[in-house]
Amino acid sequence: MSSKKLNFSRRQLLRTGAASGIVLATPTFFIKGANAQAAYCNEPSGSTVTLGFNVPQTGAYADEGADELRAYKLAVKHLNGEGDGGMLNTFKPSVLKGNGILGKKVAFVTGDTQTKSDAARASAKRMIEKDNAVMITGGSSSGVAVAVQALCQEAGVIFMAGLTHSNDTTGKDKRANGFRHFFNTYMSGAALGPVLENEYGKERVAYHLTADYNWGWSQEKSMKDFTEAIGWKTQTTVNTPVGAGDFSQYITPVLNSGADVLILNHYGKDMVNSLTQAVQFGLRDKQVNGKNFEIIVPLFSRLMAQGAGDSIKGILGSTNWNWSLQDEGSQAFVKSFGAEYGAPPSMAAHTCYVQALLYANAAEMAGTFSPEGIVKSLEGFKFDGMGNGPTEYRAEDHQCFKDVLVVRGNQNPTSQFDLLEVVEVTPRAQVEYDAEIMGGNLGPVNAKAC
Amino acid sequence: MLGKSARADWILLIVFSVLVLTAPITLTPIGAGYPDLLQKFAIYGIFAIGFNILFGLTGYLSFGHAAFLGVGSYSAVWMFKLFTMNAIPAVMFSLLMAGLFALLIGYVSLRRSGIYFSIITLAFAQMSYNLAYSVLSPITNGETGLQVRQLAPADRGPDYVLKLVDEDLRWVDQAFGVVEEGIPITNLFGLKMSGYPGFYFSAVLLILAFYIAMRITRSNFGMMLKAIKSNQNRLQYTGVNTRPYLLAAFVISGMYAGLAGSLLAVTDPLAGAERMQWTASGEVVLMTILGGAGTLVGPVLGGMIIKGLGSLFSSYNENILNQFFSFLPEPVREVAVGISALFVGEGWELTLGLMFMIIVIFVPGGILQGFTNIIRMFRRKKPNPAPAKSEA
Amino acid sequence: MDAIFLQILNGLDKGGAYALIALGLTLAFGTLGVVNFAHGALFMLGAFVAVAFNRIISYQQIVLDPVNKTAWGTPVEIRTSYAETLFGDFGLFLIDYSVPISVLIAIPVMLLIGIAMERGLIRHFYNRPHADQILVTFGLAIVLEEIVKHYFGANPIPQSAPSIFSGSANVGLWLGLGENVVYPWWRLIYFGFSAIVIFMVFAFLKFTTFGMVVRAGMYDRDTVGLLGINIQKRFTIIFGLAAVVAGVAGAMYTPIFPPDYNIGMQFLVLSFVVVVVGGMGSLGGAVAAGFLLGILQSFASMNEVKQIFPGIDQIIIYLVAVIILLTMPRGLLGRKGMMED
Amino acid sequence: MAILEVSDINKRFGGLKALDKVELSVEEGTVHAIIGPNGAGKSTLLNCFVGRLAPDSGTVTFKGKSLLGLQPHEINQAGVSRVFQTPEIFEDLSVLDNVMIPAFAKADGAFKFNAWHRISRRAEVRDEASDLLEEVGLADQSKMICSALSRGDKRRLELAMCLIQHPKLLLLDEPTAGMSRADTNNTIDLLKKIGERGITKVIIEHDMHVVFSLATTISVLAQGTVIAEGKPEDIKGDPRVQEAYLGGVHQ
Repeated sequence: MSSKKLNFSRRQLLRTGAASGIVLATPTFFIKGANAQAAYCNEPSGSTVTLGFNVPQTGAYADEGADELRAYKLAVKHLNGEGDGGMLNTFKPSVLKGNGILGKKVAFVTGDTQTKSDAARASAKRMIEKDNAVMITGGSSSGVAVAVQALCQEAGVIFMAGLTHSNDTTGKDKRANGFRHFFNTYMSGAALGPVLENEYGKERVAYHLTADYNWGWSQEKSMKDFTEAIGWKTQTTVNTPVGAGDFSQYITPVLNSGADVLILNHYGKDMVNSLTQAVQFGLRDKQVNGKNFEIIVPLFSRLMAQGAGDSIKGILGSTNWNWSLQDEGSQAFVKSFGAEYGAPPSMAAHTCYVQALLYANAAEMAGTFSPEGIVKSLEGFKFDGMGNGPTEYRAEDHQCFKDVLVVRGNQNPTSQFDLLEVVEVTPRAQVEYDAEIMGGNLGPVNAKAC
Repeated sequence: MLGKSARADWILLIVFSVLVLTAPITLTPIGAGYPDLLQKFAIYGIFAIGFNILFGLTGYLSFGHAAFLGVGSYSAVWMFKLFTMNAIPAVMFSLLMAGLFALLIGYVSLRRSGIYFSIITLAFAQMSYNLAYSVLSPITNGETGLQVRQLAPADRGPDYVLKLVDEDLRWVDQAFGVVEEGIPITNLFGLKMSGYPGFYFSAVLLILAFYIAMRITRSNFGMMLKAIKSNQNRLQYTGVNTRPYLLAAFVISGMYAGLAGSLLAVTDPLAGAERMQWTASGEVVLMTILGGAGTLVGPVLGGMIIKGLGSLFSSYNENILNQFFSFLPEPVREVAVGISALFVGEGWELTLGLMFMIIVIFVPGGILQGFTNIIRMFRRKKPNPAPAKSEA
Repeated sequence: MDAIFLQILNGLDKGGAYALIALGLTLAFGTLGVVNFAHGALFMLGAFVAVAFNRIISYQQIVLDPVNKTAWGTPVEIRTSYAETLFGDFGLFLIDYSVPISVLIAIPVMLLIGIAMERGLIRHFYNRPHADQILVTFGLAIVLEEIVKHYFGANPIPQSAPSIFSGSANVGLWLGLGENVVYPWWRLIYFGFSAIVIFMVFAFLKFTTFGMVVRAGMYDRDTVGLLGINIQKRFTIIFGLAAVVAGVAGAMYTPIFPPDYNIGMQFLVLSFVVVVVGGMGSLGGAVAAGFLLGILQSFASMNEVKQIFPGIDQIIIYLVAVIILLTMPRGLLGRKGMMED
Repeated sequence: MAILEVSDINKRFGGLKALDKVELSVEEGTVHAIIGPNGAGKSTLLNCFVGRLAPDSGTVTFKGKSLLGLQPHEINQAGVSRVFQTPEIFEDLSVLDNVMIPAFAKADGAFKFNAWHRISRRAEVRDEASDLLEEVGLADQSKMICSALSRGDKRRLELAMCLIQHPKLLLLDEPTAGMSRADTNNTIDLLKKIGERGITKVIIEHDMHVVFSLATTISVLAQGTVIAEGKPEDIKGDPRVQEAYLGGVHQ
């Protein structure tokens, strides 16, 4: 009946609707347009500079994330000249003055990565788009680190990785705007190799249980390469589903395999469960080929190791840093952190604290927050007094090269924090590698306005 | 009479469009007016609207819809990697792939109804997730997620096919001689699809999706779907073959999910396996129920609340709370900050859980129902009540 | 051969755990028709009854060391547990046996929690759509999790079995198999425990008048109500029972699987799959499905199998679920018309 | 000519023989009542016509075509509509929608993907549905949600849902069960009125008042077999029928 007429008014209304939408929405474009006059993304204009701390606050790594956040807050304090200054006093060469960064007071915003790439990117984007953060840092897994690093590259801000152990972060997924202080699976293997030879001899047969995803495979490969280099045989490698919970069906085949070493390429809860259960199956009481059966956990985190309780006693592994280190920098940090929070920092907290300071120092050196300036001062930057001996941010892949710790689960802990004892501090030269072998391409620095 | 309900729909559509397009302004005061969250609102709105076509109309509760979201994302990123950074082919291909997947899974799962159907869909999605995370890494890049990469070198060897996850081709773009510096950004014929343009692209598609859903709801087909929910047995004895209706609804809602997935990739080109996990499927179920299953606007509202609340509450920390309560005297402020700190930052999920409970206890039928009740309350007070319309 | 035998043991052990979790769920879900997404949270609460009991019983007296200092400058704390100072050897015994004791404690605690949940919340949702039940119980699960996270943190908390059960039993020697056929004592005990609990629940429903009324109520609630029987009260107790079964399963599982606040969600999906594969409204079906899936999962994880079908252990449970539900319309032993629309 | 031909139908439930060599022939244009004591197999027989149950052996042919093995919707599309013992309607939808859905099923077939056009475009269907609701006395309630209807109204609605499809054969399973006397009489009048449309009907009924008011042919079913068949006045006096009913009472 009236459909023709109705059609006409429909179109008109639609057009009006769309037009009004555009008219009303334009101011926001202008707001963003104003920002475009800045020299680079989120150039701080006031008296403060905002950093974005993106850590897991929920999910399996929430405790690790909480510890990272504590470290960041402490770093902000120290940078702003409050507290005892922590590593600011030991960090060399440092141009930090304890008056913020480039005279601007350090402010921060926080977000929850949930240890999921999507959530982590959403949270980082919020910090960049809404809170004008000029640098994003934190995280507790390689998946998240790679995802957020790519995002920061795209947005034109700096990313200072938190806990991420996969080779890919500074290997095939490396980005010019991203930097990693933490070590990687290659370094774990390189550090563990000689110690294993020393402790368990040259004639061993290894059985790998490997978390079935990128990090697990990469850790397995590295352990395989370095143990085979000292003469060990690799009997079997088995991939286990992430979050399997009960690992009994993967552990029982080890009993009869003829292997005399079990390498658990697991992290977090998987490590807690598989290690607890492997010990329950009596693997550590076994004798195979006339030798004591041994278990190795290539990446040890004290915080997560608490979950495995007594099972970690005597187990060898590697770690980025431990609070029991006696060097000046570590002591200063532990003292400052412990006084503030009543507990020693974890390795995740350490790496995050150091990253915040390194960023601040780089900005101070460059005289700008522009990613170009930061990258320039960080590339090839050599420093000391941050707990891992003389360290260098290698220009080719933005990876820190420093000493790596080989640790063992403490047989007689003196406190609930005293879980790991340092077996050996593997010197940096021993864990270095050619950047070429990891592939990837840094690409150009992104320092455009956002 | 007939024209009236049609007009009501047009008004609804126009109001909806205006609200969506002006969201960057209206949502700024509550701190939600930044591109990423706005994009998420639009995208999850599409996802929830599509889910509602299946669940709200037919009553079939799929617990595996995230699988289609994931398929959409992966398809879109592969289009970026192989052909062009233009958003249109990616969206098209995602729709196609999600539709095919939905056809396959729907054909099998719809042999059962009720909880049995839910568990079969859940099982398919979980299988997709587990495989994408591990064994299918050559296609999905596993935990790290599939990303847009730099171009493969010109002198690539014959084994480049195996390295496609890490090295892109972008045949079409290359054929047009597009020069890339670093990693390219998605575009719509030159317009960059990150930030606000990405939001407006998603918003236009949301409005389109809303309009299509509205047409479906008011159509013969939609009526049959509602009849399936009400009494499938009767409908069969009435001469209707319910299976193709269900399958069509399943495929349509799967394609909506695929569209949402592709938009996630368009606005942020990374596709991770966790998008297919059961928690993601559960999220869209919660969005739909929270907003009001079976209503047109409800699912969009539910999506906004779940996504927005998570983003905002997780971002608050004690500094922000202190600022917020700065009008209070010192001791009172400390108490206020201490208590409210439990519900923000690392405690944001507590807020979410409490809100689910409060809404479902006090506002049965979802938020939209709550609004309707309030409006009705006010209307009743008026001396001359307008005749209530049931069409909205 | 030994390997297969061990995988059967693994399967039985896993199956026992699955069956136990599913049993509690099917009591509430298959019997009362309530889609209880908080069931996993009940399992988690049970586990944390054990953790809390252990915390309380091993609560430590702290004396500050006058001489030694920690690395951050505060005095070193010397800790002795109150239980030891107060009860001596008996105190140590209590600490050692904290897990089995907490299983006993979990029974009344979980019963109360279950009853409170049913009275305060679930009861008002019997006649609401399943969608509302999902939303409210999911919300409740999150709230319970967050409360536990607030007090106990997010990391897993190790619990140890009594020291005499900490090692492995030499099952191989008993059965004349190789000496490599060993199995942890606590897992054997867990299997026996699950068998006993399952048997007790069945016996309770089969041989008591209470159980008979409940079973009648499952089929036809209105009629039983007409007989003047207060079915509501019995449903409350059934829900409490479901909570107890979930709770003791959780408490008993802690030495095998160090619990964290999120452990319930990990089991939630699995337990729904087990219940539905077993068939709605069938307790026997849930138990059978639990063992079936447990054993199949164990075998699918064997290297020999994985070499032929890569990744099969990742999906076996879901694959089997799909196959069973497509070949058997109502799962293994489901009742007609239950939760089919 | 027989529109529905049933021959030699057998159906067992475990040890129980529900239908035993049932033979039945429904002539076009008649109102054929099937009566019998409780448990005689009446509903089982009806279920075999519409595809809800599959008989163990025997044939059911409708207009020369076998109905066995067909899906319920195929049987309906062939021209057989059914009124259930307890009203089966779309409780959440409006009364008008309830009548329009079967009309669409008739007009569009078992499946038609018509997801774009508004229902209101199909004015002819709407008008027909409104007219029919007027006829069955539900015009005033046409916008109501069905769950609010009285039981008698629901039955009337279900009847309307079948009538709008212009079935060739209408199966009625105890159309007045649980109705008051007045409602029953209303229903009888209604059924008589629609009788003028020439729809063949098969009625299962307990109420003899209804049966004798409407039926043109009666078959008596007892213990799964047809023991008598004929015109109402013949059946009234048949001693076998009386025995079957009385025997039924004794049991």
